[in-house]
Amino acid sequence: MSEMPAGGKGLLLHPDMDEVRAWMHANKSMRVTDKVMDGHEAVRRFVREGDFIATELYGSVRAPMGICREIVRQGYKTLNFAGQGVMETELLIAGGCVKKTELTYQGWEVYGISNILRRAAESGALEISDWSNAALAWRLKAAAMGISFIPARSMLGTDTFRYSGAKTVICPFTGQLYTALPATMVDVGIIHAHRADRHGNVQIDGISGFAWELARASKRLIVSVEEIISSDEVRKWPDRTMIPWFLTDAIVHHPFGSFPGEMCFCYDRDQEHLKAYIEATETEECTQKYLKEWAYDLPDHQALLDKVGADRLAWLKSRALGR
Amino acid sequence: MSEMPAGGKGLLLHPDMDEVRAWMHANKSMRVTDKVMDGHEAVRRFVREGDFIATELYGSVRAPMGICREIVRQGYKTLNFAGQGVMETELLIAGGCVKKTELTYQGWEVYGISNILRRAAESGALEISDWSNAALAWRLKAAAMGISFIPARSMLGTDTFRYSGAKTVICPFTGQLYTALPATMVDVGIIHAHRADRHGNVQIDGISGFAWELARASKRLIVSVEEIISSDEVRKWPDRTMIPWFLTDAIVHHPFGSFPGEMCFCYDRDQEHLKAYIEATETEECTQKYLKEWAYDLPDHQALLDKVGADRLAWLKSRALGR
Amino acid sequence: MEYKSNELLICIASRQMEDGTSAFIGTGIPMLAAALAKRMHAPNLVPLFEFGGIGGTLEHLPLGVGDSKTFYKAFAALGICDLMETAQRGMVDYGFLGGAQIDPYGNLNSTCIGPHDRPKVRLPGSGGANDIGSSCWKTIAVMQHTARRFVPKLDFLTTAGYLTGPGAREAAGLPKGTGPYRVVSNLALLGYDEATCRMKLLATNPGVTVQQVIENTGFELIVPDKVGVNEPPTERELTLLRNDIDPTHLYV
Amino acid sequence: MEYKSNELLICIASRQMEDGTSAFIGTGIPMLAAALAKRMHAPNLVPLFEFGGIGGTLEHLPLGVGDSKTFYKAFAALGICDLMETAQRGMVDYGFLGGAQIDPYGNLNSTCIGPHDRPKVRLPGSGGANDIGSSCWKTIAVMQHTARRFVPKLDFLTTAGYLTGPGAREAAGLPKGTGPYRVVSNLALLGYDEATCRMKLLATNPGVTVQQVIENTGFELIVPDKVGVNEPPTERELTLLRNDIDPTHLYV
Repeated sequence: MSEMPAGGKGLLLHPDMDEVRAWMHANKSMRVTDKVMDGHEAVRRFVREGDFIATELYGSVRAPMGICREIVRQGYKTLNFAGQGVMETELLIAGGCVKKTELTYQGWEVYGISNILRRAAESGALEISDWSNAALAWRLKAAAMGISFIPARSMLGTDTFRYSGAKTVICPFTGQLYTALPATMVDVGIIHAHRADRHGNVQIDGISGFAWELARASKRLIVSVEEIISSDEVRKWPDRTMIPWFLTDAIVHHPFGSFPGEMCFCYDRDQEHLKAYIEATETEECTQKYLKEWAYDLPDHQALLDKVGADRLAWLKSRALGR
Repeated sequence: MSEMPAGGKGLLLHPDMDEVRAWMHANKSMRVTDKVMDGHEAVRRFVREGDFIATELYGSVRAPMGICREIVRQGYKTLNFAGQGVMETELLIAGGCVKKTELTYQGWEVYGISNILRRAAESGALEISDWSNAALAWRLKAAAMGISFIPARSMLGTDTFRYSGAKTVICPFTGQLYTALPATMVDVGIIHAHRADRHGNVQIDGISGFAWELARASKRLIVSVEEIISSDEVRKWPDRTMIPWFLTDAIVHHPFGSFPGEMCFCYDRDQEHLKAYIEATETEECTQKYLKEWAYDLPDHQALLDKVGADRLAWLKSRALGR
Repeated sequence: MEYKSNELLICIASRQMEDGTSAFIGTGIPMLAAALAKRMHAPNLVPLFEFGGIGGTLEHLPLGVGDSKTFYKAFAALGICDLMETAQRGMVDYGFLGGAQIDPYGNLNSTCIGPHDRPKVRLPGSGGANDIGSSCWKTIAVMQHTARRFVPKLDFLTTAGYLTGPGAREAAGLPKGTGPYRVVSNLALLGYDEATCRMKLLATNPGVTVQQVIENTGFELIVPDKVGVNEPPTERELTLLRNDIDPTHLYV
Repeated sequence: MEYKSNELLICIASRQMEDGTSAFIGTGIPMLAAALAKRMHAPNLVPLFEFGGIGGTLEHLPLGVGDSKTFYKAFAALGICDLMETAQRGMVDYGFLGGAQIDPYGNLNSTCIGPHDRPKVRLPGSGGANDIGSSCWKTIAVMQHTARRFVPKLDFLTTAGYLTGPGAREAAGLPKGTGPYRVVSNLALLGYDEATCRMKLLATNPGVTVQQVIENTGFELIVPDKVGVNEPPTERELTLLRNDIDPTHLYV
């Protein structure tokens, strides 16, 4: 297969599924325990320097902002991350937490390109391999399925392929050439969800993004939630559990955990805060000032909520669209 | 790749995804239309002789019995089917509707092996290639994903592999040997669900079996439902739509559509009917008598419900477990 | 207390289930065994049912692996792919399997007796057995013990045990470190020899001699110097089984 | 009626959307164009948003492809894999794309200007663009028309157009019969020549000359004998856009 096209970039993780299986067997258990802890403890216990992490969802929508601010606060220096993301991964880059990334998109859609990504990439401080959104989602899906690669029709023929770590594979039935996407079983997955019980059975409303895939493609999984519900309630609606307890390592109670982003059916994004933030990112100095004010100087998520203020939060809540 | 292990059986369908794509483009549309019709029309319009069909779920649980009785009634002779299934596929075999099958399981679990499968297989009347349950589900998943094969760790080293149409593939990243499962895009998928709107947006309660996969791996899709709901209700809970409208070709209103099987949260199985049926299958003659009484001689699903009787149906309803 | 052969099988299968582990449960004896284990020594056993039920209470005995009782008050009701993939990524400890034939390497046949294309007896087929036998860490077979079922060579190898012996599973591509662990039969409890991967007698059932086990096994069985004896069902086990788990006597 | 350049782009993009078809909608101009098309000539247009929103009403203008307005009163709220796989199996008609650079074969760059490892300008990256450009039947690019953006060779080929010309997509493994269809720019509407797969002028925007289009294109453009002229935005289009679709003037 040596003449088959292959991307020139290495992979941050080798997709060895027997290694993943052995790790799961040794470290994960289906035992039902209480997994509720605060954000500080969840990050301290489950995120190690050098880890490959991934966040869900995207933009300023159901993003695990509370947990990411906690990572920034704890001063990590050598994380790697996979993915699309906007504000939560920008904070990690701006906070100096990230060395390398397997990136699909980092930008502000209607508000333009990411100043933080530009500075990090153009200075050479951040090492980037490029992938597409579906490629990343399918790489997580492959890991979730317990297979080391999955065929796809994306990326073929492009520099996105050449600057990724993808290879190609031929279908043994049809002879069709496919991109072979390597599985991504990240060290830590971080998801913000609507609710969970104390054991880690998680429900998400609205679009599921890639929460299903990431939850199953994470060795360790931190889920922050708007609300903690009883296990009786979970057992009443087992068909609404998207992430069963044994995938989850930590449940963190973070109401408004996506702030300044939105949470469908719960609260709208804080448009003014976002605009001020994006303005701040125009210079490194202002970015650091923002980080100081909104991450370093706050002891925890509650302090953030206090700083935003109950009135503002209530107003954001009132602006959410209903069902 | 000629020395790579490969199963000796051919495939009922060649997994050419470019052909599937062209078919979808020419025949399926996202236009929102009214798809409600009776079982007779749904079968007549969407099932053609020679078609490769698949049913969901399994055993006597949420199985599309009403639609399968309709197929038997319309006297098809040359269908092929994929899958596990019990009573619904037994009826198709007993009714002489089936030529070939890619089988994973056909038996009665606690009630033992299938007399109907035995007679069909041992006489040589039914051509069988063997697969595993996960293999079938993943084959449907591959088709749903639009890829012609998917790697898996099942079936390796066994006669199940050798008597299937599977091949093998090597991971270009790890060198790991995998079973290569060919995608199965069936001609007609048949699913029984809890509810749908008239456009074909379908909701299912409880376990999802392989409904997600089959709905997306069907060129034509017939869904029978316990209840038809308004589109306003669907739009209120878009996160509960498992099968979006454009996958669905026919919505058939079949209350107690899984009878004599069960439907979770709705009604229990009719244990006496099932026992009598299984007894009947002991001889070909009694099987045909059963088919005459419960399929050929009934004009439609309503006639079946009338024959069972409102009291019995109410009793089955009363025996369903709640949430 | 008097007990039936089935009840003994259930009790011994049940005792193989460890607390805090996860196990794929098939219809019949494994379901009863799991329900019993949860009420006896393994309240934290997690029963998985291949069509999507996970973490249910087993308060009501299911009649099939997809039935509503498999996810009654469960933590999650998912789909077959999700469950099988959980096993494929190495998160399921045990799988319980049955079959018409088993060979010295723990390979199982549940497909056919006689040639595949024109079988003498057509059996149900793999179902989830092949997948469970491929991906779970340890599999436990529950079998009737006769020389016609414990055979030197299967008519059809439905589900991989150790295939042809040491290293054969890995060579075939199956996940490292997996394979058959126990056989629970109406005569004995059996395991596998580490060096040869061949079946080995561990303990006889009450009233059964080693000689009887050997006679009812169609291949050469490894019989160590020390063979244990299984405890008969206790009163508590039988009472739970008959009154609580299967009160309408579907199985017992 | 007076109109802004953005408004013209939105109206012309909107007119490319056929009733009863499905289209992947990105943030910005395509969202406004889709909302406008649904209110004008294409009430049965189905907007798809890559993170899961499908069949929404677009009553409220989304600010991002994952935001709650993408699935407000939608028929289904699914996930990114489901949506991308729907396209991969050939069920999505159109994809709308943007980029910093486009070449004569409709290939797009949204990754970087300058070398990848040390870019002069790092752009956001592919996002879903590469996937949409690979799997949808027809893609429509929405671009600002300057010679620095319409270039003979991209700095980075993020998303496949016709690659190097006829047959190149299929040779690379991309699905048969797919590829770029239109470019909507602030100066013109462009298509592709069937024989060569190179970009071709179809119609100029109101007040724009063919010569202006040629001057602002950094490669040789195919200019047929007959070039049409696009209609300016109608009063109804502008009123809908300003008062109904984007009343808080986020975009217009």
